Amino acid sequence: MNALARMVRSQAGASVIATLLALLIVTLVIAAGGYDIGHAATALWNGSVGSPYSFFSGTLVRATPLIIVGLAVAVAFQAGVLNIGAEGQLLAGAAAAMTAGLAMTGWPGWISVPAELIAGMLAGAACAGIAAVLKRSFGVLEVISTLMLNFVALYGVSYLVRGPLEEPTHTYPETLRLAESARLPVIIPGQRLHLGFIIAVVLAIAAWWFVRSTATGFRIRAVGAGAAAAASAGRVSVDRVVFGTFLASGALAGLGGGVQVTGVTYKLFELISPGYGYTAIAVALLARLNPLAVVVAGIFFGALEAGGAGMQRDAGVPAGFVYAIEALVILGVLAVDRVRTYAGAHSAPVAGERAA
Amino acid sequence: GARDSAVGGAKSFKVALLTPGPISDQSWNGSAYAGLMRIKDSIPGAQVSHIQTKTPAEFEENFRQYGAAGYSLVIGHGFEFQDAAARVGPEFPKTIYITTGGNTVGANFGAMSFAFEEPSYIAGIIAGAMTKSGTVGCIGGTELPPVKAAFEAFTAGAKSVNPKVNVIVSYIGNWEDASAGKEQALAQLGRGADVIFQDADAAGLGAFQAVRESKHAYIIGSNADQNAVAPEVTLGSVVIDIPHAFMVVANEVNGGHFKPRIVKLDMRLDVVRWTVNPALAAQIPAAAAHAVDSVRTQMLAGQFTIPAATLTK
Amino acid sequence: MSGGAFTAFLESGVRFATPLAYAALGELVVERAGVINIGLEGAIICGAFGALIAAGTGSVWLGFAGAALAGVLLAAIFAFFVVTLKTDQIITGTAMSMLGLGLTGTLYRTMYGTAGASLHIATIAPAPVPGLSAIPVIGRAFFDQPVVTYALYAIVPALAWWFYRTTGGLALRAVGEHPEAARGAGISPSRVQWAALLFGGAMGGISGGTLVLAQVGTFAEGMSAGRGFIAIAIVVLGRWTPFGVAGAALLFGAASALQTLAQTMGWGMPYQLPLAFPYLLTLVLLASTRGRTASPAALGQRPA
Amino acid sequence: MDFHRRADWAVTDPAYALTLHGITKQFGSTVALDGADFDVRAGTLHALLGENGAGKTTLMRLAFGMLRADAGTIEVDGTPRRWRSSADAIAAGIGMVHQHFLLIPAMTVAENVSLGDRGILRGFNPRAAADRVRRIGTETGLVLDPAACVADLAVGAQQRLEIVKALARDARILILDEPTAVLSPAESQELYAWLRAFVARGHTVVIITHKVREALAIADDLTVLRRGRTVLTGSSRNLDEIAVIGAMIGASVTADAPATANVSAPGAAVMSLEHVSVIDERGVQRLRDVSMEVRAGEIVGIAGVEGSGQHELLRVLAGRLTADRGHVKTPAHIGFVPADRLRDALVPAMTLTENLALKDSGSARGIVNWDSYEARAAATIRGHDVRTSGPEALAGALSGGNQQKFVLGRELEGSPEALVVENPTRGLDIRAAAHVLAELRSARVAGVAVAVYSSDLDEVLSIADRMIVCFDGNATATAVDAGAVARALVGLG
Ligand SMILES: Nc1ncnc2c1ncn2[C@@H]1O[C@H](COP(=O)(O)OP(=O)(O)OP(=O)(O)O)[C@@H](O)[C@H]1O
Ligand SMILES: Nc1ncnc2c1ncn2[C@@H]1O[C@H](COP(=O)(O)OP(=O)(O)OP(=O)(O)O)[C@@H](O)[C@H]1O
Ligand SMILES: [Mg+2]
Ligand SMILES: [Mg+2]
Repeated sequence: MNALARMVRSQAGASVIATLLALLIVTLVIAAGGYDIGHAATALWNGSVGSPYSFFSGTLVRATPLIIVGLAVAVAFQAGVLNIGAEGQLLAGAAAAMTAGLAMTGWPGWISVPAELIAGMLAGAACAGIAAVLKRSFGVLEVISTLMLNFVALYGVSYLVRGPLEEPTHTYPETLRLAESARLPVIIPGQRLHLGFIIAVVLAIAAWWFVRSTATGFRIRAVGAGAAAAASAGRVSVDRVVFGTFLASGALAGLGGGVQVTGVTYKLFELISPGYGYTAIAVALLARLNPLAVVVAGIFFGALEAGGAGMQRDAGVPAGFVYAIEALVILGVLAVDRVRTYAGAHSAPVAGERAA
Repeated sequence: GARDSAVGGAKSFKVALLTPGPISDQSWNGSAYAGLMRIKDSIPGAQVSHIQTKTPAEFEENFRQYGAAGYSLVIGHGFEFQDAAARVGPEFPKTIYITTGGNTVGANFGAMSFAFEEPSYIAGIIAGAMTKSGTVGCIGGTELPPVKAAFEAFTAGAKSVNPKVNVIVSYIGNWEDASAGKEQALAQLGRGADVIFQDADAAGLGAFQAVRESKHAYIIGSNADQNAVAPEVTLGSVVIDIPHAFMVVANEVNGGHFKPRIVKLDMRLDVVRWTVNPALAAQIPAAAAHAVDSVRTQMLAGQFTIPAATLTK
Repeated sequence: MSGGAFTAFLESGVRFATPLAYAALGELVVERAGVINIGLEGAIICGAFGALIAAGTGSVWLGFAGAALAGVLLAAIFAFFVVTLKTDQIITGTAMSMLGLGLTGTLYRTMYGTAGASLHIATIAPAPVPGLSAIPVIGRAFFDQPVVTYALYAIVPALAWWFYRTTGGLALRAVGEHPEAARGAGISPSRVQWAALLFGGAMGGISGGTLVLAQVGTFAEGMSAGRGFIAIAIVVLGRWTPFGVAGAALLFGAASALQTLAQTMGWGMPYQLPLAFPYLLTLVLLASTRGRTASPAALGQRPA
Repeated sequence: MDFHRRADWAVTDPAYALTLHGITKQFGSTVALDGADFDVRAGTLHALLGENGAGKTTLMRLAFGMLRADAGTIEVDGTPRRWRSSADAIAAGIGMVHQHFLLIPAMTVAENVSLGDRGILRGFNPRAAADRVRRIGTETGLVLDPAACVADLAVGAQQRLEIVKALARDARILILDEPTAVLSPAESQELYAWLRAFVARGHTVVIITHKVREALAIADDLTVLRRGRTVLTGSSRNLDEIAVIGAMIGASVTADAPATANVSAPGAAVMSLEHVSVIDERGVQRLRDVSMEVRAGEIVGIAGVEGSGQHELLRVLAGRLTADRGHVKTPAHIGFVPADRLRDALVPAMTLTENLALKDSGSARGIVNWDSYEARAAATIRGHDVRTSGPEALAGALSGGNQQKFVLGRELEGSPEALVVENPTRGLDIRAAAHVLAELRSARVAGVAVAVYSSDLDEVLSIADRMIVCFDGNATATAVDAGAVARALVGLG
């Protein structure tokens, strides 16, 4: 009993239990749906990590935007900024990166690719900036303003690909394709994995180091964990830190959009994001806002989705079933996490727990 | 649930289908799934697999997975799959990639092109003849090229029998929101439209409901034979016999004589057709029925060109 | 725009607004108890599916009961996690949306195959109110609607009365403002939040039921089409009051109707503009009224 | 409810209104109560005393049904009771005024009073509720504006409202948890008078306090808790201050540390205000043309009734608040100890090392040298007798007194030129309070310019070299003398 309690309390133990519990639930659900468990499990495995292609081109390609946007959410939440507008910021970033890429056709890649990514970051930051200004100058809760902005961005992209950015024949509601030189290079020949994944991992390490070791990073954490104390004891300008973090978070989410168009789709269209911005919230929270853990959680979600596709392909499990399973896995992880907290483990409070 | 999976199998004929939406839409996606089932049932040893994909980023991944798994034929159901076919095709030369719609052709990939305009033109003739108000409507899910083309042909058909006819075109903005589909239809009915041609998959079901409730208008189905959805008000359906189309391609691929091309599937091949609703057939004026027969004869002879309609975007 | 077209536009706006108002009024009660239910979308689609199943009996009213029940079931899962286990509200809500969409899609396919349910569900027809429906311009829009719409005319004032003129309403608002203070007064915040969430689930379910039983006559996978998220925006725009929410739902409904109208009238404006407009308006309104003051103080907090 | 009361009376043992026996309560690994006993005679005012963390609040929250005991029995009027929630306790006639007010700022006085009325559909009539508030006001002298929003009430009025809430539920047994901590001396006297009158009407009062002298003066009976156990209980007539304090801290009381002689004459002015005015965000003028200075090597005591401007004065001195008008001189290196340490001084979820670094967080650049901060935190822990497992302990895991010692140590670290301290001993037990005051004295000796505010006047007077009294935004210098300060506090300087 004691050993179990201790195991529950340790981070690694909780992850193991969460995974086991999630697997158990998934197994039961699959069996309840009348599917062959062994078959479905094999398909899940094969679709996510079972082959180099599944892992590099399925799981990791899906994980890339989740990691980058997950970092955006994690950094914001660390400062107590409840940015749930990563989806909109990602869309803005994708649109801007695409615009820049099309405008720079013929430029060498070492200029155009960074320019595209920077354009994406600026657009993401601008989108977040609206919410940041509303928060600072008008006291509008960011949970609400960023949610509204997601819809505005969605309709904005819809308009762009049917209007100003539509390909010249006006046949398809999408942009032209980026020139070869304007794309992020593929890093493993024969795979889809692109430089964006390396960018994501490097960013995660950088964010981890930044938050932990730099004065600015400490200010972000302090403002998130105790704004009044930071203001009073440290004379930190809370508004400035919040504003800056909000913009940085938006820039990261925008970068996620830029990486997706320059590394995967090479085009802009309406369905550019199947909700990466929302899944990224789950990624960040499950990672307990730790940037390094965001990489793991991002890959976990990437694997879950890639494996879900595998179950559709190889085991005939319908798409809806796959969403339901993803939802159950999230709930399983949440439940175990709470049980762990009840067991008395010390854990930094998650920013999301405070006032929304 | 149905399990229609395929694993292993040395020399089996394996066919995969990717749909952009749920196969319960009683329209575009549903009939593709029916096509996949037709292949499974009529080609001995055929194994099939289906996946619903959300975003184009997933198209390529799944094309590759199927290629790597040794599938003989992979069908991407929509023009939006053509980029992925062109990118993945060269890597899996033994697999044939086909998209329904689009115009991309390569060594082992091609497209089915449905002459959906042909029966749409005929539907236009019927609508032009049936309208009492002089206004007919078109409702699409989103503004996609095949949808636009069908509406233009429909307009041309309507104008051919009723030059003054007014055609209203509107789009719902998605393919699922049946309630919004109904509102779109009600708005058109409110503007005087009394025949509506819908091409909006699941969202189009709302348009059927609106017309059914209005009691003074008619509706025309699309993609699948939708005459049974609301038999009392449905004049007919502009049908793509997708199962038939899939069989045409699947037989070629299975027989090893598939030539990558744009596979034109028209009325002559009986892949697209106008299917009148027998319950209402008697209400169609004889002149219109005549016009339809004559146009159909010309189309079957390959002698008919649809005049360009003046459809504003 | 002619008078007739304007009336038609209003009618359409009220029809669009009806399911939105149900979902948003439910969410209003939930948020007043300090919980934000991002998973409302899941309750709506479950409600639509529940309506389909229950209306198979041939009774529209059983259909609505089934819709409410389905919404309640999903809300109970959410409440168990968020109130009892105290998990994060946003991430749990996200999971509930996925669960609702996924489960209904799967069940629908399992039960009806790929042929779908067709349009065999009886719907409730508009029932014009004698006299009132003859009022020029607005009469038909507000008084020639199905009974579910009329029910809102009672629910909104009833909710307003309940919020401000009953001890139950007082308790609800207290929990949303300061759960610990409510506890000190002998109120159980978790019980209040459970009750609020179940009510919100029922209203979300009825919202989905309205789509099936009062509008379309059938189910389609994903037919909730984002209404759960819109409802959350409506609560904000309505500044957390029943009448405000009703007005905001009407505004969002009108925006959708305007989008429809603009196309049929051939106005040629981008259809995204009227759809994005209410969100922009919400932002402007929040800014101009300094949004913070109106929202329940403990909204989104993990209860103690 | 009435039925309940009558039923209770039927089996009443008139001797005891509230009896708690063998109460045990554990929070995780902390044993808050360890078999505590508590007997309150009906119709008496009973004081409950104890050091910080002794378990007083926990015991009373148990009696009020907000917590459930692990073991032990509760009797009300001689009848054994079991509470499912505080609603049961309320129904049995118990009312509680909490250490931290449980009021809803966004609601009106009348709404707060009606909160917890049973029923889901039972009507709430604002006019009737207002009448009830007014009626209680006339009956008891606790007058409040029923329509006022609680957010706009002063602390004294909030305190009254908490009592009115309890009385509106027909409380016969009123529990007050450190009610005078936030009141001015005059308000405290008023409250005590009211409580005596309440008891005189046959009701019962339990009051938790740290102020031994006051407890002895007003209470009939007195109970002392120590580490979750009852160590002393009896009539206050038979007890004296030394006995009570001895029971509280478990040792004989050492006399106050002798006041260190003012060895050095005050030096130059380190902090100064000239014609300073402050207007808050609601547009209320908080400071009016205030001029004052604090010199090196002196302690300036500041007094003021809640809301008189002392809060703003301290923050302007500490450089935490910008004056709207006037000239402020304050050194770069200044320590500030705010009253609400868990909100304004510490981040509970961070380690002590991080909380030490917090002090530089606004100005730090580049990479943080955590090793050096850890060493400094360890030194602070040693130098100020902070009882904790080490620099990596979370600040939130420290007891209140140790948190305060750590904050003071942090602010005194690196020899600041000035120190601004607000209510430095609020909620501390006697020993910890004496330690903190001694630290302030030695800072003065070291040449630090010290400004101290405390709501406990005796405390300020005991260490101040000079006094400044705030009244209605004005600051007046007075003699270091209780009478002079008392007059100034009410504007009769
Ligand atoms: N909710 C809780 N969770 C964990 N520990 C608690 C909780 N409430 C109280 N404690 C612990 O129980 C002990 C007794 O606390 P309590 O608040 O009853 O003390 P107190 O006598 O009222 O002290 P003070 O004079 O500081 O108000 C302390 O060690 C405290 O840390
Ligand atoms: N949340 C917590 N987590 C871990 N330990 C805690 C927590 N709260 C209190 N403790 C520990 O419990 C013990 C008792 O704490 P408590 O707050 O009761 O002290 P206290 O008696 O009030 O002391 P002080 O007089 O200094 O306020 C301390 O050792 C403290 O470190
Ligand atoms: Mg303490
Ligand atoms: Mg206490």
